[in-house]
Amino acid sequence: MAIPIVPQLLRAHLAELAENDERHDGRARWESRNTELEIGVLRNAEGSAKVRIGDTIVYAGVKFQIMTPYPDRPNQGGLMCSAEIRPVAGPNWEPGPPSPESIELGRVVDRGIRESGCIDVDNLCIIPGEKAWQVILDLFAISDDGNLFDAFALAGIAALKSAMLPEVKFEMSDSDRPLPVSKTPIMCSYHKVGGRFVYDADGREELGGDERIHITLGDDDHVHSLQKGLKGIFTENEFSEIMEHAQSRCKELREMVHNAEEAD
Amino acid sequence: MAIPIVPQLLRAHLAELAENDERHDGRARWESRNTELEIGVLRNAEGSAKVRIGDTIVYAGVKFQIMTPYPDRPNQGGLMCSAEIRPVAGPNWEPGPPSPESIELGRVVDRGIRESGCIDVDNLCIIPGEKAWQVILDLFAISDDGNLFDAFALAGIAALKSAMLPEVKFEMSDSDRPLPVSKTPIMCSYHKVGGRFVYDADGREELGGDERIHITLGDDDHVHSLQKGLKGIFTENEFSEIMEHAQSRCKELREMVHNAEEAD
Amino acid sequence: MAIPIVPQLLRAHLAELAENDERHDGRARWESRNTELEIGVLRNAEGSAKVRIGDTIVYAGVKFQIMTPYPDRPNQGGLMCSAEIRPVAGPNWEPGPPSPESIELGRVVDRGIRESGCIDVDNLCIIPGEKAWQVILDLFAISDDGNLFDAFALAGIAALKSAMLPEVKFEMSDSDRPLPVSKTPIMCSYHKVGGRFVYDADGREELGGDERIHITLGDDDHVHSLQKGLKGIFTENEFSEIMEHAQSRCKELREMVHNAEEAD
Amino acid sequence: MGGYGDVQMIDENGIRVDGRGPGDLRPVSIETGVIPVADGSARVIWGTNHAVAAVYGPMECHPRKIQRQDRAVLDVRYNMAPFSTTDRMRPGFNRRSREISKVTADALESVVLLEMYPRCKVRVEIEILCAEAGTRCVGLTAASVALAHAGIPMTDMVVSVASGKINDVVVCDLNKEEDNYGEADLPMGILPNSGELVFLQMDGDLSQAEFQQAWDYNMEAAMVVHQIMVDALKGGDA
Amino acid sequence: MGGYGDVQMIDENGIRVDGRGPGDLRPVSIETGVIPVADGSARVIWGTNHAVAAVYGPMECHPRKIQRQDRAVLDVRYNMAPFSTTDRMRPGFNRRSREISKVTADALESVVLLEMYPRCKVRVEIEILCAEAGTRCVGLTAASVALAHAGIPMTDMVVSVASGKINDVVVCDLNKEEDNYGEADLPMGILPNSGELVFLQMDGDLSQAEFQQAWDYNMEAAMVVHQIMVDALKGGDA
Amino acid sequence: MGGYGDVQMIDENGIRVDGRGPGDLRPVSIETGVIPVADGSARVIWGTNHAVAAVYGPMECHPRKIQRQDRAVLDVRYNMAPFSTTDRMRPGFNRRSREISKVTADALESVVLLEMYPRCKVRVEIEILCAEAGTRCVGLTAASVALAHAGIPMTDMVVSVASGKINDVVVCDLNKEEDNYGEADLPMGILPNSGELVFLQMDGDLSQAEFQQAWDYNMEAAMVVHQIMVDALKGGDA
Repeated sequence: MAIPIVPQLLRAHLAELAENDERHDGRARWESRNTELEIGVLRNAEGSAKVRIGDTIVYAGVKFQIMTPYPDRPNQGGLMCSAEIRPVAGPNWEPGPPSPESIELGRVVDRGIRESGCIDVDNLCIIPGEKAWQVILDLFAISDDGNLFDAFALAGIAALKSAMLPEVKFEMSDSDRPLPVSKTPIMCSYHKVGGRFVYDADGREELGGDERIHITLGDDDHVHSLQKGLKGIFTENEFSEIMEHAQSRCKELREMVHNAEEAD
Repeated sequence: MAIPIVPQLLRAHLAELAENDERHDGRARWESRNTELEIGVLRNAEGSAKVRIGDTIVYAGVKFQIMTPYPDRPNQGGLMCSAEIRPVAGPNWEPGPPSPESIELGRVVDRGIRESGCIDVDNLCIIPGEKAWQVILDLFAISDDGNLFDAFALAGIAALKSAMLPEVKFEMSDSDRPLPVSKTPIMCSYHKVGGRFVYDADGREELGGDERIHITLGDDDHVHSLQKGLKGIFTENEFSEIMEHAQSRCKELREMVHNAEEAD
Repeated sequence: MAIPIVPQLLRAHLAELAENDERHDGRARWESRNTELEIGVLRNAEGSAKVRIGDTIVYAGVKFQIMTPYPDRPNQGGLMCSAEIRPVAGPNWEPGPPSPESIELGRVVDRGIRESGCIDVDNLCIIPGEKAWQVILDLFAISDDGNLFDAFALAGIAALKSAMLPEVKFEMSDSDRPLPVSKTPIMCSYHKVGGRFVYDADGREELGGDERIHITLGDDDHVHSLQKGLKGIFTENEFSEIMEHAQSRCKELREMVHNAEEAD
Repeated sequence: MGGYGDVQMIDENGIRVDGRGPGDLRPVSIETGVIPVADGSARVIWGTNHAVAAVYGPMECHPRKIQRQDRAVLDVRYNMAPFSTTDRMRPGFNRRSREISKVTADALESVVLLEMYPRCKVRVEIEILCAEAGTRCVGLTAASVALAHAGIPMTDMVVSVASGKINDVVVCDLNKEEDNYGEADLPMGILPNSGELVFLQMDGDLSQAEFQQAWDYNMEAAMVVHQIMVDALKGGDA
Repeated sequence: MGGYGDVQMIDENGIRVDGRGPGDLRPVSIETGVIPVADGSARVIWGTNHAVAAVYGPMECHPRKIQRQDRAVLDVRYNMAPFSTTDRMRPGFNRRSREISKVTADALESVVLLEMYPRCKVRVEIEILCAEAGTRCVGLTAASVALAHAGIPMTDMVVSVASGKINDVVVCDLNKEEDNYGEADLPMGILPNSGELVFLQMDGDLSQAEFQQAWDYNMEAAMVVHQIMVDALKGGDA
Repeated sequence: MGGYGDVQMIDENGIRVDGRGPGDLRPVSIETGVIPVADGSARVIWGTNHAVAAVYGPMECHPRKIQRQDRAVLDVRYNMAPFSTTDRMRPGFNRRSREISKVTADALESVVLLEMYPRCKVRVEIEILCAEAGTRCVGLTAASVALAHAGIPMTDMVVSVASGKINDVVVCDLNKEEDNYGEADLPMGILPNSGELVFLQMDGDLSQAEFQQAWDYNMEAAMVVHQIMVDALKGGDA
């Protein structure tokens, strides 16, 4: 079936499908695309992961730097999370300074991880007031067919959980030790397509859809981060339905991270 | 009376009025618009002022930072003056890096204050060679109907004169003390409109006028700063006439600053 | 003879001349334009040179700064080489951040000098781990009629060889001493014009030509740097022919540098 | 959220440091017409926050390439003045202000009838002159009033409030200390007539039950602020 | 080149630290179709270098002002991912990557039949995910395969290899340590069918005889890599 | 102005450190045609200041959006070369050079007959190669000669000079030390035929009487420099 790529026609087409509760690739409303996670894939990173969701492919890499703690928090290290979507990732990504879209992507993923408290920054102190670890998580997309948010979030937490503090390289010890990561925050994203929310929108659904909602849940269904993006109005009922799905899907993805860790 | 806003027609209209020594809003050639000054208006600034001249409204805020003195001037603090005209201030101000106009604005106002010597930078030293106060004066326009120069200069000196060195916040003393400001430099600006200079041009007169001259005078009629802006030729006689008016008007505005101080 | 300046016509014109092994200004294929070198021409630089090749005129200036050596190389100073072609230099040079062309120019000239090892960075150490000299070579074109590469390289090495370490200014000694420069690397550049390579292309030949090859040779015919620029294909034979010419021409130009030094 | 569990910000009787109960708003006052050269403008004083918003347009849309054939473009900027914060804020767009500008634009685009002005632009400028927690909510609320003041047609106004959690207690409308040391922050943009949402963010840690309580506080507070907005628009210019 | 003469990188039998002889290449493997949304793509693993390249187009050329009436524009970018290097690389274009982008574009323009697509643009994106010496060669080789995979017509493919000098011995295909501490580096871009060149750089110190030896190593290695490229394109997508 | 009152720069006989009297100019020499590829050019050596100026045009004006239907656009840039100052100046436009470019353009636009070249652009490029106080005056003077050398019609040339105050004495044409440690600086741009002004700045502290003296010095010096400009233009190219 030919799928129109002119946004106006695409919208109409997706709306038509939605009336029969269908999606253009045959998925059910809450069904995700095939999702794969690999860890330890980047040799020069201290922790890394590759995630593929359908035709969306992203990498996450963890690097460490030594920082001076802020004067008011002498016992704390830092976490920095940065997302880049370079023009390699698709015909519409442009070179140049980060677009508003990619800035939002980085900040939303960053928040989900940061706010869960999974990285205990007090644990990153080396010498109080003088030296601490700064954890840098770089998210890097090479193929964008939609839902970079969830792909980045999944690759990000998996990369962090596989990361080794490079104590040998920095001449602090005879062996590296794992970065302590106490929780596994997981993001689920929903797009309004043809008037109703669906899970894991692909590139076409993003192009012909409306607002999106990103939910990051922690190990115990606690909410750590929310973000509504794009123009659009939603009701309390719509939100409750999404939240319910997120609670069950996050558990499955958390399982996938744990399995990858054990296989490592 | 309808006033044309196409610059070409506006120029012609203003020139016609000028022939009868009239201005488009009924003012006399050396007459200013209604001018109001308030101090202490911004809670998070260490000194602040709001100036309204007609429909032009600006704020000035003073903040302090601790700086390391320059090696060749171990006893000196610093003064930094920065002007921003953000797009909030009118239909023609654009976002983006500072325009040549706003850079000139900041530099001209800065010079008038700096060159008067009203801030004794030797007075800002805390520990010679190690710590000194840096005074930061931020000028911020929210409504531009012309003559931002005089509005900024007036708000700036008033904000400085109301500023308190935040010695409590920086744990240097039990109480804050006033920033010493020894003089009250005042700027008066003149625009050539319809072939002759007028005082306090409004937005329309700026749009349909030619060159402008900015004069900053100190307490004793001393000249501290001059600037001619825009394309245009003027004679020595024209300049003398302006200088004479500036001497009397600066006294009035200096009085306004002193009154606001006392009322504070 | 009128010379067309539309690139398409110019290419055809130059190709026609090439068939008879001629060039538009009457030079032979391997012949250079009149080349002049002056040193000590910029009063505020610690070393300087002016080079004129035909209507191409450039300056080189050497300045020194004190730097902290990199932790892994506590005994080394630094060399920085920066090329600027500002809009003063010709009708087609635009203001703004450095163009890819001028970045390439700076890097190619920098490499020839750096890779020859003529500046012994270990010699620039003042206090190991604490202070060292940073040599800054600034290349500056004021008139571009082609072959800025060779003009910059020649001015650059001559300026370095005339430079005095400003030990008096930095209060380290009672007299300045010459910067030690142990070799005299020289660049020769070749452009493919009308299907064959020529030496020292002028502005018109650059405009109507194809790829260019830059060769930097040291005192003993050692190769220190190569760069092929622009679109174009060349054979091993073509390259050998160029290399042979470069070996003889570099000797002549090296002589010119030595003569200028002695005259200084 | 800072998450310093050891700063006591609410007592055993549920009284907060500034005297409010858990569900209470800070004082809010609104004026219109505060920027004479703008087509519409508003000032919102909310606690000690001070925001102004200006609306320019509908006007010709340039650069042309951003023009839309079927509707107006809404160009929204949120900015903090350099003197608005305790430590001076360096002028210039940063990532935070870019993102807030974007979510504010997304919220407003959901209600402004942009189709009424094809090929035009409407500029919305939000300036925070004094910042004391919740500035994105204060700015969005101010922008909403300024749009109404400019006579730009909207399906509804947007009211924005943030509730959160301090010392394990869910409270309405965090002040600065509560924002710095609290455990969660839930800003929402609410359409007062339908109770629908156009803006939603959240940071921190809330159980599902706490989340529901914060949501409900926001809904109640929005109705209070909405009345103040309506009164300001009825009351005429400053 | 670092030029630290005192790091021993090759023994008296001509065996290098990673076990190779002077004229040996590192292991090279190539896959196509690794970026599903691109019109052509390739991954090259070369030693422990890891590069991907994507080709988009021919497509409409915008901005218009860079459009060419008689041919397509080739828009080439080389970039290193922040996690590709031992010390993290700050994102954003720097002078080095600008220059490599330019010489890569110059090399590819020499073989791509751009006249077949007037007024169009072809984008070539090279991303280094793991960098271990010779990334400009690896990237140019990957781009060449990705262009072929996208079906863009070329007179020949470009194969790129760098030989150099370590401890006064000329060797083929420098690895990271050899690149850091070696005395010269000669990267070339070779057309395997004619032996002609489209790319040439060199840094360091080589006598005329050493220069010739390094040149010859590159020529031989290019033939080996070319066969791997051809096999990858014949083998179908990953 | 630095305003270090304790540096003695003029003795009791009114003799300055470089031997000049209060009203004396530094030596000034001017050459034309020093930039062969430009349409007009000039070099001004003024004391130890060294400035060159090039004029390109009238030429087609692009980008189009800055084109003017009724006159030419005058595009003026003032820049200091990195080696022009005692401490190296980082390349790139800074606020100071932007402002000087603007006031220089304003001065020149007042005399160039731009209406004669509708839709065109005239570029004026000023480069300071050696800077020793008063570079804005030297640059404006050089630009004026270069415009005349390019045959661009003007109502008059602009001559620019700065007088000032050192150790409470008003003096003409400040040198570097006097500029660093002096108490006031009054640069002016004068039309020598009418005595009118097109450029005026001032910094420091001058009583009304001192101000008049500095003004008068500038007027006198302008006539001297004007003659040197005229001679250079008559004398033919370097």
